[in-house]
Amino acid sequence: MSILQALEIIIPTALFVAAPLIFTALGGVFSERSGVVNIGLEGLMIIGAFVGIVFNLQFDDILGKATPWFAILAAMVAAALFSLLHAVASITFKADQVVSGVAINFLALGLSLFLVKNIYEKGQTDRISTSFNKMDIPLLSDIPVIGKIFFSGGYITSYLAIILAVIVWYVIYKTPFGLRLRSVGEHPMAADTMGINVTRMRYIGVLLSGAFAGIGGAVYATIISRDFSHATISGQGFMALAAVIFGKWHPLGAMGAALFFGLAQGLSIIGGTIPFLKDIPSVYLLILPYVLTILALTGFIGRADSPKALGTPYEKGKR
Amino acid sequence: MNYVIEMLNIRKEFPGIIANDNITLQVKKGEIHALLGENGAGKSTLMNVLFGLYQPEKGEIRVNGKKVNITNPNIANDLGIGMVHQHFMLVNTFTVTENIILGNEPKKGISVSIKEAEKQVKEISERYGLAVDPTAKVSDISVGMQQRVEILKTLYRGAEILIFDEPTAVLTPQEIKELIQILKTLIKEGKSIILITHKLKEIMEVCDRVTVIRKGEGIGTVDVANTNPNELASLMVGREVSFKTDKTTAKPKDDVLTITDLIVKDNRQVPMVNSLTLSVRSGEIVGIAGVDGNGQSELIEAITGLRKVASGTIKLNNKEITNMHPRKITETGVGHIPQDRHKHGLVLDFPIGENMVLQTYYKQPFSKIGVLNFKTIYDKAKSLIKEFDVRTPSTSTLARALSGGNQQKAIIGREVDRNPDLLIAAQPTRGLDVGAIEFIHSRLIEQRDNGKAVLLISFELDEIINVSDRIAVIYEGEIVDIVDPKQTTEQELGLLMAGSKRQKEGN
Amino acid sequence: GCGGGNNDEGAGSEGGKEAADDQFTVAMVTDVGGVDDKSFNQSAWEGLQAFGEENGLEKGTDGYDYSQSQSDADYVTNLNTLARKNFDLIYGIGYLLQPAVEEIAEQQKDTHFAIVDSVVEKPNVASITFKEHQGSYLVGVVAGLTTKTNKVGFVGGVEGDLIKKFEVGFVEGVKAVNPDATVDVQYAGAFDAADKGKAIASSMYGSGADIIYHAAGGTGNGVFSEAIDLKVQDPDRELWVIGVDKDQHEEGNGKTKDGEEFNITLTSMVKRVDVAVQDLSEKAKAGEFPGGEVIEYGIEEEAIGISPSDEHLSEEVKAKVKEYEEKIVNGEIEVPTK
Amino acid sequence: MNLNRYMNLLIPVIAVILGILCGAIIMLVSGYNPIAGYNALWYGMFGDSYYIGETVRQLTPYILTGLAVAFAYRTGLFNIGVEGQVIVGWFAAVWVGVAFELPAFIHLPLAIIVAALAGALWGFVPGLLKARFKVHEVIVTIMMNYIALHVTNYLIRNVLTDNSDTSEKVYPSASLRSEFFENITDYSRMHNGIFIALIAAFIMWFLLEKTTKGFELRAVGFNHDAAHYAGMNVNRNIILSMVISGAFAGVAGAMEGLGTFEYVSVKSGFTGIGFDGIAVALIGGNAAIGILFSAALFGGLKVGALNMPSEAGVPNELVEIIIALIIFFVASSYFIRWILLRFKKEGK
Ligand SMILES: Nc1ncnc2c1ncn2[C@@H]1O[C@H](COP(=O)(O)OP(=O)(O)OP(=O)(O)O)[C@@H](O)[C@H]1O
Ligand SMILES: Nc1ncnc2c1ncn2[C@@H]1O[C@H](COP(=O)(O)OP(=O)(O)OP(=O)(O)O)[C@@H](O)[C@H]1O
Ligand SMILES: [Mg+2]
Ligand SMILES: [Mg+2]
Repeated sequence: MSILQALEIIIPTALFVAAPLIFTALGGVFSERSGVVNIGLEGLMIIGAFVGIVFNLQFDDILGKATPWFAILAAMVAAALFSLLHAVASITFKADQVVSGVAINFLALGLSLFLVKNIYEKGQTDRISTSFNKMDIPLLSDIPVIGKIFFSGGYITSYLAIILAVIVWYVIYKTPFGLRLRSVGEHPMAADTMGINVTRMRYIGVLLSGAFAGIGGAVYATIISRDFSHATISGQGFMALAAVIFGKWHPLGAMGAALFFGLAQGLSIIGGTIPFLKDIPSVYLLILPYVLTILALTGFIGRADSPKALGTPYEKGKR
Repeated sequence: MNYVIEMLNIRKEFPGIIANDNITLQVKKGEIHALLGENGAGKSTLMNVLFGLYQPEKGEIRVNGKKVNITNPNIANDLGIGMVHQHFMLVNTFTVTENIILGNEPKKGISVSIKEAEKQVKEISERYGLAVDPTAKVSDISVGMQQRVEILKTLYRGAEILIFDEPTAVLTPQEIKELIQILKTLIKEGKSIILITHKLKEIMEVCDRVTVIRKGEGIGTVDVANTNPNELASLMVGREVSFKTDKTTAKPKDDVLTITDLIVKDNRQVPMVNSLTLSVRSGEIVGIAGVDGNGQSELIEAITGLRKVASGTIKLNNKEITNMHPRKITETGVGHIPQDRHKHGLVLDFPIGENMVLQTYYKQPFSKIGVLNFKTIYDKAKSLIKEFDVRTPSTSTLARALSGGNQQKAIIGREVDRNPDLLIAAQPTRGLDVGAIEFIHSRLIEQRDNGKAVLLISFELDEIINVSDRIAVIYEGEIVDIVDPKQTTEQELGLLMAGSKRQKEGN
Repeated sequence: GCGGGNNDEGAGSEGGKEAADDQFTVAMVTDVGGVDDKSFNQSAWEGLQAFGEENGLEKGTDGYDYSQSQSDADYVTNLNTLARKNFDLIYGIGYLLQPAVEEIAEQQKDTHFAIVDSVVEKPNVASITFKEHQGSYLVGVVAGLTTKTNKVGFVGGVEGDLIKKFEVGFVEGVKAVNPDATVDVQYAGAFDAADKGKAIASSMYGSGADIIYHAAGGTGNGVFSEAIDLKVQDPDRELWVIGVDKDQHEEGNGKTKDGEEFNITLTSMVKRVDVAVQDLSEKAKAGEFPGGEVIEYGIEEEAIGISPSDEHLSEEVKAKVKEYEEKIVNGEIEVPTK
Repeated sequence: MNLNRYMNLLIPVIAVILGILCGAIIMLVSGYNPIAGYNALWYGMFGDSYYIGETVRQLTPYILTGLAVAFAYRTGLFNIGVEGQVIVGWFAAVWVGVAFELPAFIHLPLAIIVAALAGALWGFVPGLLKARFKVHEVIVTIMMNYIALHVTNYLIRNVLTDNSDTSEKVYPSASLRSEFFENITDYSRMHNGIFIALIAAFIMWFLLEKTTKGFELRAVGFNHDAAHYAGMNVNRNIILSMVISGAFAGVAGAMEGLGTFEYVSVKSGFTGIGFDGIAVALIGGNAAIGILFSAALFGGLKVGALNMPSEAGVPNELVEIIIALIIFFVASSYFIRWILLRFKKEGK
């Protein structure tokens, strides 16, 4: 297999594996930038995947081709509402944010499976029949070499994820909202003295994380698993959290990290088809993505400074 | 009489403590009004009430004669009240401009117009003579500039009444001079100012009237013109206070600390201490005078093992301690009152009692074969707390809950009690009231009289001159001169600190 | 609070009700897949239900029932609970339950057990295994004859004895009818990683394979979704998935951009756990419980085969499959397992 | 002070009651009978000696994983890698258990120690990377989980066995099985590991609260700089903390490998014991005593849940929901405390 052929397989793989992680990680960036740790991304993705699939099944007949879009919208809203629990507990009730996030994960899995059993009377939903299609991006896909690698046979959601990362970067670094959000995560007391409503900003941060993780979960379920069961989301939320930290709480960094995970995954898969690699035990390929991540962090990414106030509930006047 | 601010019979409680009890403060338009009180008297609390951070349990606030209800800082801002906090309220990762415009950003479309903002910041800073670099990151600028940023924040919002909570505690003498100039400019521009400070000299110099509070209660308001520092001090503390630190002449003996050709680099690998040579003898206090940022921090960190030495040697009682582990150095006989008590001095989430054995917990009698003996630890803590007058509800109170002054007294107690051959005191009285300062100075002198060596680093020339037996002036990482405090003046020191000597020699 | 109450030893033993003596009762414990996994657990449960219906039993302690396991640690608890409810025959579904069945069979010597997909050598345990390699061989024959590119793929879940049987049988089947064809084998390392399944499928189809046989549970979901998407993108391309365990025809349904329906499930290797379970239950009821024996269900017992939905298979292929089926049954071909 | 003590006890109890109440409401709303549901749950937890035994069996590893999470947490580190450390501990224990035949008084301790070492090694890596390169431990521990899973699966098939999915059973000399417990609990798999878990809880409490090392570890956890100033070796303490945490987790794996299962088999996914440990630690307030209670609650609910579908027709996911709600209520103790204080004030 030539390098070009390998790339034609690795890159599209990286793109679709990364897309749900990018969405979710962007959500994580919002929440953590506002100072609220979000271990609950996994649970929020579960809600997104669950609602995305159930909605898709329910409204497929009416909405036709537009179904997946509406399903993602519904998942977004549902997960945002669900994240309200995390917001209320960790912001209003000043709960330990890690604890609350863990509770989100338990609750999401329990509740969605409980409902699946209640609705479908079995352990998983039916399979959806309408999903996103693979597409070639007009014009760009005609560019020699690059077009085939980057712009053919991908999913629109992958490109949207990347565009969204740029938008989030803009929002966080260029708008008043972003400035305030970051100030609340770095020094809430300072923000408070400047008349910024710390509580409100943090609620928005958490709700956005819910919305984005909802999209992430729905995209995963819609494109990849096409049904919902206990195994649909198994660790992707944690990988997204890792992407947030890996990307140093920066939207583009998080996107880069998610793409890196995708690439490593692609590499490990392509490895199995390269002749001389075929003889090495498959375990090396299985752990490749994880080892690469650790090496990357150790070798050249190194230390990341989290938002200063991350994890601490804001109490007026606390010393 | 028309007051811009009236706080009438304010009462503010915290769990277990009444921070303000029936305090009245009235500020006239165009005056600089000082608020004076010991550490923990309740000054910051009162100002936080005025700024809307706390809600009082009782009392009334009037602004320009109108009764107001300030439930959050936004309302305070709208009323024209701005506050420069004791602990800076700056986002370190933001630029100066971003900090100033936060919450009130000029916009272009949906994004922040940074250009416009920088222009506005420049304008205001020029108008009031507050030099700042609008594009610099706050973490990269000096403390003095950070304070100017704080002032700009209030002015940007159009504040008419400015509250300064201990603005001079963190400044160098030069910066204090500049600040006083700024205060005067502000008054000229028609602003009114409330100034909290422990430095009576400053009050005498710039203030019109002063309100004194003691242990949460208002003692009264006096005109500065009709009073003197001694009266103010006794009003505040409730007893007579002496200012001149009494001490006998030093009887120095052998070298305790010997530093030769020391080079220390900072985190960016820039040498901050440059071939520095210095010695401190037993039975003397050597003061290091210098403008902040001339290598003082790096010097201390090098001596105490917190930072690696690039070259040169440090000896304690003729034993080399260069680049030894902090614990070894501590055990060899070095005590250290750190400059930043929150960062280094205390584990804020430990009880104050456990903080008292932070370096000695592993030794007898505090522990035996690796097991802590809490009874002896807390007994020790109790006696230290008593001896050093640390005001805390109990030994099991978290260090976090103590006021800055009391935290500092706890650290000093801990370090002095270990009776080290060399005691390094970095800005030991920063932010403390005169009573506490007096106490700490006498402790340092007592150490000296017991034949110990003391190295004092301070930005306060008064303190350096009063306490030291010799003054070493540091400039750009070098000791440029050593002077006798009895023979020198603030002017001379100021010039040395500004590098005059080196320049002369260079010529 | 959860202290107290540890002196109720006596009270406990009356927990299990005596089942009516004339009733033959039977139950099963699922593995973590759950009773509705659209796979062998579900199939086994269908077998029990059919058995119950045939014999006029009701669901519950007096008839037939199941217990679900949430984790590996639950197998023993569930088996024990059922034994204590005095079921006459208790199935452990899936090789994961092998050690658990072994242990409980030792303790509950008076109860009959059966283990599916594995072997327990105990006098009160019957072991049911399947000749998946035979079925895999047949779908291999289908793949070998159908492939246009002479390149087919196999996606396994976690590498292990059982899945190896699928892999080996499949490869042999392909080779038997099409020596030129190559089989690309990959394991995802998990049964629940649909994203990996999809990525592997993407790589296999991308490098020219046109048929993928998966034995990977939920990971296989990804194989189906990739195949469907590729088909939508290029409706002229011929590519297929071969399903596993049950008829996965439905999983292969898709719609083109113009809303036209299509299906990419070439065939499925069907493993009739229900047939085996029903068969064994009947034997046990008749007092012929084959304790200590290993019963291998294969093509001959009609418990292994290819799916009935054969719309995508040409007559020629069907004929060939028949031919090989016979060869296997009459021993002419011995399909290897390792 | 006294009031505080009393609150600390009261809050978890209230949280549990609230969680159970919410569970009942959910059952009612979705058409199940809450009384039957809870009856089945209770019976499945403590209904007879067998279930009590199973509950104890289940809570044993939970205590240890709870301790593992809590230990790191108390020293300022978040160990999400407990799951992976359990997996390697499990593998290592069984490996020792099947590889040699030794006298029981050597074999069993050896197997447990090797499991602890394996877990410690898995904790050492993120600890070292954190200390040396300032790499965030959360990412590294997440990655280490996956590595543990795949590596042990490979080793089981290629080293421990000859291409088989399940190892031999460990020799009786390495087993934690207790005939005594089996007899009094009607053949439950309750094993001697419970003693080890209790000892571990004691060790954690003693180490952290009573020793100089614990003092250091906590100081480093709260404030690196002050610890460094006080002459403690920050890096060494970070590593040590992860190593000890990993060792607890490794022993939890040994509980499964030498007690509950007595073998190790290829895993198609995570065991969940490690992840549940996060919840156990947090409900238990990251303190040894609290963890004993929360592990008991957790273990009981998990075992009892198995009884719910068959006895009451309630999906056992309900228990997950209840657990989640309890965690929420514990987390929101600020709120409960506030309400209680309110009541107290008004009562006066
Ligand atoms: N948020 C709080 N919670 C509890 N007690 C507090 C709080 N803030 C201040 N206090 C207590 O209230 C009293 C007054 O504190 P305040 O900070 O107003 O003193 P201060 O006069 O500003 O002292 P300093 O000169 O040291 O700054 C102190 O005893 C302090 O411990
Ligand atoms: N995880 C960490 N995060 C942030 N800073 C750290 C971390 N670990 C160590 N540091 C800092 O790194 C520096 C080196 O710490 P260390 O404990 O190694 O001191 P040391 O004097 O070099 O000890 P030794 O000589 O025994 O290695 C200190 O400034 C410490 O505060
Ligand atoms: Mg103050
Ligand atoms: Mg070091």
